[in-house]
Amino acid sequence: MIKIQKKDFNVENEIKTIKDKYSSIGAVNVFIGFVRDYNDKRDVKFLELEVYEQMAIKELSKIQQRAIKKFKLIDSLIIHRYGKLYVNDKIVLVVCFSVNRKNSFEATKFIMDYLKKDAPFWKKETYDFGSNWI
Amino acid sequence: MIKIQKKDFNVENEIKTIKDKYSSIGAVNVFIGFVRDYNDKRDVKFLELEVYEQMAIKELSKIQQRAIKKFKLIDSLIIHRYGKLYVNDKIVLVVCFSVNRKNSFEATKFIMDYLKKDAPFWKKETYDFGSNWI
Amino acid sequence: MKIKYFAWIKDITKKDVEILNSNYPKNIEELKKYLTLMYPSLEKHISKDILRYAINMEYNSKNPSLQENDEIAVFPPVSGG
Amino acid sequence: MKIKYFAWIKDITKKDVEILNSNYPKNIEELKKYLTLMYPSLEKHISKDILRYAINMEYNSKNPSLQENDEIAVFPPVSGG
Repeated sequence: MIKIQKKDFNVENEIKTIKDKYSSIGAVNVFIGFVRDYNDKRDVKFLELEVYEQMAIKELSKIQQRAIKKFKLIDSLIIHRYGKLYVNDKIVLVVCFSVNRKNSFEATKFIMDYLKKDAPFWKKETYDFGSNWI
Repeated sequence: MIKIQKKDFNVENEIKTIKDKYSSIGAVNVFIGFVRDYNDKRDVKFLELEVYEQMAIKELSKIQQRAIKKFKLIDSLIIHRYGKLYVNDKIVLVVCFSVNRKNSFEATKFIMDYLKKDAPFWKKETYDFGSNWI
Repeated sequence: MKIKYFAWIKDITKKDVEILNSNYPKNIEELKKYLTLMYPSLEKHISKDILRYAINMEYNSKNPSLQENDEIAVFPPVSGG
Repeated sequence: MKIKYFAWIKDITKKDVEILNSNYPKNIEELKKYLTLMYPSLEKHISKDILRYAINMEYNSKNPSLQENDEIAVFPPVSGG
């Protein structure tokens, strides 16, 4: 499942919704990205996250399907937020559900690596003085 | 932080408690182990998880401190349950908090690998007929 | 043809989207010429090959022919996650 | 000396813990002899080197001398997580 949304998400609830469907899941690996206070030597006040939404859904689905096949996942969830996000806000959630732990780790890493490379999202950081597309 | 407990845990709340302390955290990797319905070709009904509690705390602290140092973590949390656990119940939670994502992934994997090898926990599986220490 | 602009490209073009009718670029090379002509500040980024081009929401590194009803997107390297 | 047993070792010894006073094993090799004598079913596991021994909650692969107030633990390979 792919979700592109403005609103926050609850990690426990998001995992539970999928986990409840499959008793065969033994391992779940999760990555959560947060807005941090300090990047590239500057204090960040907030981010504006822009997305090319239809293409993001298409790209993330493609990456997720490759991960599911390559690492024999039972299921996977990607949530990526957009809009104005403050320090300590969550940005992204990737969850990979599998029978054994090794595959869940490798799949989450695989998805994050391709997401960073190909998913059409852009961050604009605002500092005390000025702002910058990163 | 290390917790050895009978009761379940809420992943969102456990992460939030630590995350709220540090605005420098950008990446959180999480592993959750669940009791699955099928292991070693047999249908599992429930597990009994035994622990040598004082040694488990000592070993897990040692593993966690090594991970924090090796992967420059901001913080880390390990929760391991014991007692009677049913299919779909959570068994273990490992969370690694860092500035960048690569370290959080590697640290969680490192902790899980050593936990599986050294932490004094033992599982007894009960099937429709009989049971087995694994 | 619809052309969409994202992130700081949009700050240069001063628009999110534009529609071209009969006189649309017939391939990516022609698109680059069009962008250079219309938005001179984009030239250095185009010549350094920094921009990415998506055709109907798919990346494309070749120089395929473009159709009148295509949706083209022009954007800088992505930075999500 | 306190000796603790875990998992299926406990099913063989029929106890979680035992206390030895004056006549306690002075090192891990003596402990193995003691276990073999008291619990003959453990012999094959000891000879195959399957069991693990912790001294005061630390793994120990050498054969250090044991003290009267030590807590020893005898257990099979772990299977948590």
